[in-house]
Amino acid sequence: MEFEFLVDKELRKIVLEKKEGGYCIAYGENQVTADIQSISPHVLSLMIDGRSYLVYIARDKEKKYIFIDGQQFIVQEPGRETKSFHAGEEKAQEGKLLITAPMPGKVIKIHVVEQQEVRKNQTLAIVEAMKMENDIKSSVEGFVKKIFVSVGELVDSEKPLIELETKK
Amino acid sequence: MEFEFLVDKELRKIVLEKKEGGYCIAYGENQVTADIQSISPHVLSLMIDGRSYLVYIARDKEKKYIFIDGQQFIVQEPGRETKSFHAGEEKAQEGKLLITAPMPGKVIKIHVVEQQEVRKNQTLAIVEAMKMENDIKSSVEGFVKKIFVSVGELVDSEKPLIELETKK
Amino acid sequence: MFKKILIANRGEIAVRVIKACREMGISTVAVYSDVDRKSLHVQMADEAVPIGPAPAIESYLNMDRIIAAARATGAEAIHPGYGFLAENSDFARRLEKEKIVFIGPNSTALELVGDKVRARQTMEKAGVPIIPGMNSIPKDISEYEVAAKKLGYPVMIKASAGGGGKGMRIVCSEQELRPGLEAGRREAKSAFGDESVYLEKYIEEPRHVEFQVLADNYGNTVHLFERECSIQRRHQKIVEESPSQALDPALRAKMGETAKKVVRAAGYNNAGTVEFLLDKNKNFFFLEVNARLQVEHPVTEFCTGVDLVRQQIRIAAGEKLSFSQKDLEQRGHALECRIYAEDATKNFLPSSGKILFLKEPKGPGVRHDCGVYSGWEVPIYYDPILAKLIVWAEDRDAACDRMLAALNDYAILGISTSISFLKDVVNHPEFRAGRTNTGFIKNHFENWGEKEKSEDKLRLALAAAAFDSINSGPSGKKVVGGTQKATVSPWQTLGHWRLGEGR
Amino acid sequence: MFKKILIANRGEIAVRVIKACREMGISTVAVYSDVDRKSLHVQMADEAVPIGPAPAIESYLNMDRIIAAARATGAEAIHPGYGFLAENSDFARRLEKEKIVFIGPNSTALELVGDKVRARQTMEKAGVPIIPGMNSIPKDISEYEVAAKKLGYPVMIKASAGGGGKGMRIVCSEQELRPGLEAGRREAKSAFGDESVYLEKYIEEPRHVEFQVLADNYGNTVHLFERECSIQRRHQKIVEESPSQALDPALRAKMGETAKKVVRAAGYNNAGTVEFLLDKNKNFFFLEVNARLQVEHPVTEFCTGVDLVRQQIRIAAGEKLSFSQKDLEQRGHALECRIYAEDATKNFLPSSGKILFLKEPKGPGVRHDCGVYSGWEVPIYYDPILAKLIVWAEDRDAACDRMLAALNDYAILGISTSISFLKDVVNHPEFRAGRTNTGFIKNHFENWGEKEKSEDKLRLALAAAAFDSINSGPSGKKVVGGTQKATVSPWQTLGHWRLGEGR
Repeated sequence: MEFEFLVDKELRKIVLEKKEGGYCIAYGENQVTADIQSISPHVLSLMIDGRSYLVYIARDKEKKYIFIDGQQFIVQEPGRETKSFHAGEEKAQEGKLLITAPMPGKVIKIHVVEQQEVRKNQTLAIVEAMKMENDIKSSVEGFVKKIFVSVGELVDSEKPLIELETKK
Repeated sequence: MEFEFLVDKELRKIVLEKKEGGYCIAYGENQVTADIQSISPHVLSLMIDGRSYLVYIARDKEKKYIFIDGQQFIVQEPGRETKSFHAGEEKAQEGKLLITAPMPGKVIKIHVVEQQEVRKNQTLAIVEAMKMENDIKSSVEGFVKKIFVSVGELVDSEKPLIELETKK
Repeated sequence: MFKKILIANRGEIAVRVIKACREMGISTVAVYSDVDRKSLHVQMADEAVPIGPAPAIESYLNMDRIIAAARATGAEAIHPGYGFLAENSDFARRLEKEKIVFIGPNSTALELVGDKVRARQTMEKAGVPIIPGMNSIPKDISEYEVAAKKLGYPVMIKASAGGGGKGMRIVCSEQELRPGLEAGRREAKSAFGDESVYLEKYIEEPRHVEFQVLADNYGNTVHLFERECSIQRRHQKIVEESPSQALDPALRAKMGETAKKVVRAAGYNNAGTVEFLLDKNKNFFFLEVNARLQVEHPVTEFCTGVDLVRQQIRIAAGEKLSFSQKDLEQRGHALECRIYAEDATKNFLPSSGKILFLKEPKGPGVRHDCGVYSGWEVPIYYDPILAKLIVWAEDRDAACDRMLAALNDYAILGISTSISFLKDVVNHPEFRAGRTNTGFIKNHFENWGEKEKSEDKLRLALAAAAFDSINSGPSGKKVVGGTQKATVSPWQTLGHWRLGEGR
Repeated sequence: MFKKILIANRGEIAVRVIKACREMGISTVAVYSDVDRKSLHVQMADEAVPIGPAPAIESYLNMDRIIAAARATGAEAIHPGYGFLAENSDFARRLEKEKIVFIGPNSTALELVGDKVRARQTMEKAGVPIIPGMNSIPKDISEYEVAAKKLGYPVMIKASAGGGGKGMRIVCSEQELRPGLEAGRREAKSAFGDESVYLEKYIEEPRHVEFQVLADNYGNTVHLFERECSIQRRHQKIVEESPSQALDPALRAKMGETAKKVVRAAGYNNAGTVEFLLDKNKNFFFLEVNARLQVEHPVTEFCTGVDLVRQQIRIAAGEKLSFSQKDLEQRGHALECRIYAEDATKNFLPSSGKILFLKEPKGPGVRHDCGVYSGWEVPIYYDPILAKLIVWAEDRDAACDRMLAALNDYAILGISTSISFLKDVVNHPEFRAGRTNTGFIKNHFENWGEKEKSEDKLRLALAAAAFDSINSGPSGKKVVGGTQKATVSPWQTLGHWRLGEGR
């Protein structure tokens, strides 16, 4: 059975097939046989060529979080990741830039007004979360197109805050 | 909603009803309101009259195991408990006594033969489990009616070992 | 001894205090805001009282509600933990009036050391070396500008009422001063309810070395040696250790005696911490007194064998210290890493969300003071500290190795944490060599990113994800599957997957 | 230092050794029997090798398979843990031939101390006080009868090859001797692969006091003070502590020096324990050398700050001891409780089955060495030890309080354990007073039963059960419901339960 997953924005394919005494894993050129045991809902024990791996796994609606020997992987189904804005990311499209909240928090200051010109790295707003203030800065030169929030408003991490138009 | 449970062989009734802001618990003469929160599949947090109780709970086919502040309760549905023999218990019936294995283990010695007369406290057999030998003794004076197992046999905790007939 | 104590705090520190009380046979009362009903401290306490909405100002900082909760439950004493009301002298004074014991210093001493500016004056008089800086809180911004110019940039903005990095800012030029002051004031206000800030000369790349002290109500004072807390980000400690690699026995003794002098000059009692900056030439300057239990107190507990929370409670109950300076010694080496809900790749931006799975590290010499659990939703309203990982071993190298092994064993899934970052800190050659100062993170970890993940582990992760998609755990619950490709693959000729078979 | 170590054991001790190796940067190889594929040590090791069917004789006691596993994986050393092959001198000798390092004493010393009878002879010659008893293993039962008569009943049957209570029997009369010898031989055979047993005078109600020793390969020997292990059932320790309440500094020093004399007389190296019985008049007698890491070693680690597993590995790798006797001291007080799968109300009958839920106790000064987890099926084939709970605190009273709090926090659901029993032991006034001897359980806990459960908690348990029946946890999985009564109840007029509402 072939699976496609998105890890760190790259599409990865893996084939997992049950066979006598375990599972056959094919990844790229390599093919190995693994003994995979479910220890508990969040724990798997893998044995490959005599090596033992302890894997922790958790799921939310969109992602699987996988922890192996100190490293964490976030594994997504392809197709899902584009449906929503991501925390703290900026969506650029035809000269427009949407600034979203970097985390859930409270807007405590807005330094700009609509139509205002902004420099690169200028602080646009301040969002407070967990008692720390976080400056929301402009990554471009341009104009404030629209402000979606007001001071005092609680925002979650995908909430658009400000739309910028980049200088041509 | 009224529930009946069996705890330590005694039947207990309790009424649990959802109401505004929590649950109403009626037990015997008493009635209290509880805030019951499910923390995880195995943990409940109860708040009654400002007192906080942390409850751990686990289930198997027949029983719920409940742990509150250092005490463990085994709660069963009534009706289920009589369906099987219990570990290490003797089933007496019309002068007959069935000796069952006290735990899963291996029969390593049988000291008696069928028809043999036995004294009270006489060792009938030895079952080894977890590297310890455990003497299976007669709790009565009587005769060995039937021996169900042989040396070397693995037995589980409900396995009948020996049937005795008590002296009249 | 008290029969019942109310803990006016939440998270790991509330849990820590509850555990100590339970061992001492003291009943505990938790207080909680609306978002904390399912918080660990509420589950663990004997009693719990709701004290209002999520924002701290309406709950954990609300003195009336906390005092009412103590009255209603008959608690004889209140342990404030750290943060919130821990260093609020008004609160201590109100409790004194209400005849409820405040487990901390007396309100007069608290007011003195809590006013960082007045504390500086007092210590200067007592002959304790202090950092050049302002000796009063000005009304007007222009006075700050004058003072800053006199001290010479860079200067440090500090909240008069508190610590923990709240309200703290380094200012390198006059241009940055005004916005820095504004931000510092807002943070100070929101964290301590007091917006006073002052300026100090910024000492470049010093070590942060602090001494733990205990003083009973009868004038007996001891110090419990030092902690070095140079590893900071956003002016907040993230890795602490004891002993400090910078002290030799003579300097340690001298600083310890100075710490005791500070305690006596302030008329201070109960547990406290005297913070110093140690410059490159081993000159040390009094910084401030942290008039509470510190986040990093376990480091001292490991090395000295003294339970500081137990001592706090005993001192507050009027007991005398049962040991003197000569009974105390340091053994081995302890390290603490603070586990924050934050993203180290995004300038330590706090992260929130649900902890989908938590695997706590454990083992000999490993202590995990933890305020969260699998399934807990981290609220956005409070400090993002989730837990503290503390290790002890015979020597510093062994302690570092133990910390790395424990961090490697530590899985928190669902939210961002500082764990990967902390591993790289503890593993850094300069850290291993003990060459630490408060510029450490800035100097060595600017633009830090997680190391490239191994292809080998990625393969395992994908295999685990695929296994999970087909067959997700013994619970049989299916949550999310990978996309199974519809196109023909060489495997499809081998026949279809048979679900759940052979398990 | 070694690059890779094979651990020839299972359960908590294998986990303990793996953790130490990991911190030291050493790769680990686990071995496992068919029923242990999902065992914790297998999950945690870097590599794992199956070595045969469940019965120990075919797996964990199978030298050929274990040596083959070491060869196949390139392990340079084998740590035997305790039990199984730990004190088997044939195994040590085979490893010496195979040029694989045995992490334990040299085979000659192991053979000597492992032969309890020859050890007695050697120690008597060296001037170490010993218990009167047999100095050779007779061929014939009748010789035991003669020896027993000479010693005078009661006598003790002991396995020549091992400890841990296996094969041990008290015999009070000639009539009991033969069956006792038979049972003792069978147990010894099954536990150690050697059926030799011998007799000793039974000393009534002594304290069991043992000294931890370390000896490197260059003649440097230290003792790490004592552990008292008087609390035993079935001749097996269940509660251990350090320091012992029976020793004063002079006696401690004398016994410690005697322990070192034993080590030197036996040409012993690596870690070991010299066991003594201490009678009512404070006379002490050499009992035997436990030539391995002891179950109760964490008690010593807590008090001395020395990591014994790390020391074992370093000594085996040819390193010199890095400290001497004068560097060692005891601090505070440590207690250990062994958590067995057993039913204390049924003469400590081993219990097996599935651990449906495990909540491990934790907190400052609490260490939990654990070989099991939620969902693990405890196999019937091995020693029923599940875990060890070890606490440390400033003094014995605080340690007892901490132990009680930790035991109270310790939930293992699904199988019987000794936890409730242990709470009553630690809470017993005679224990709290330090008046302990090996007759403690027999004298104070004959026919022990769990205390009457409180009606209040029963009500809560029933409410929780009812809540669970309707609404079993966030997983939404319904496993078992209580019987909902079909007959009319006053509540039914109030309307029906609405499932899952308002959660």
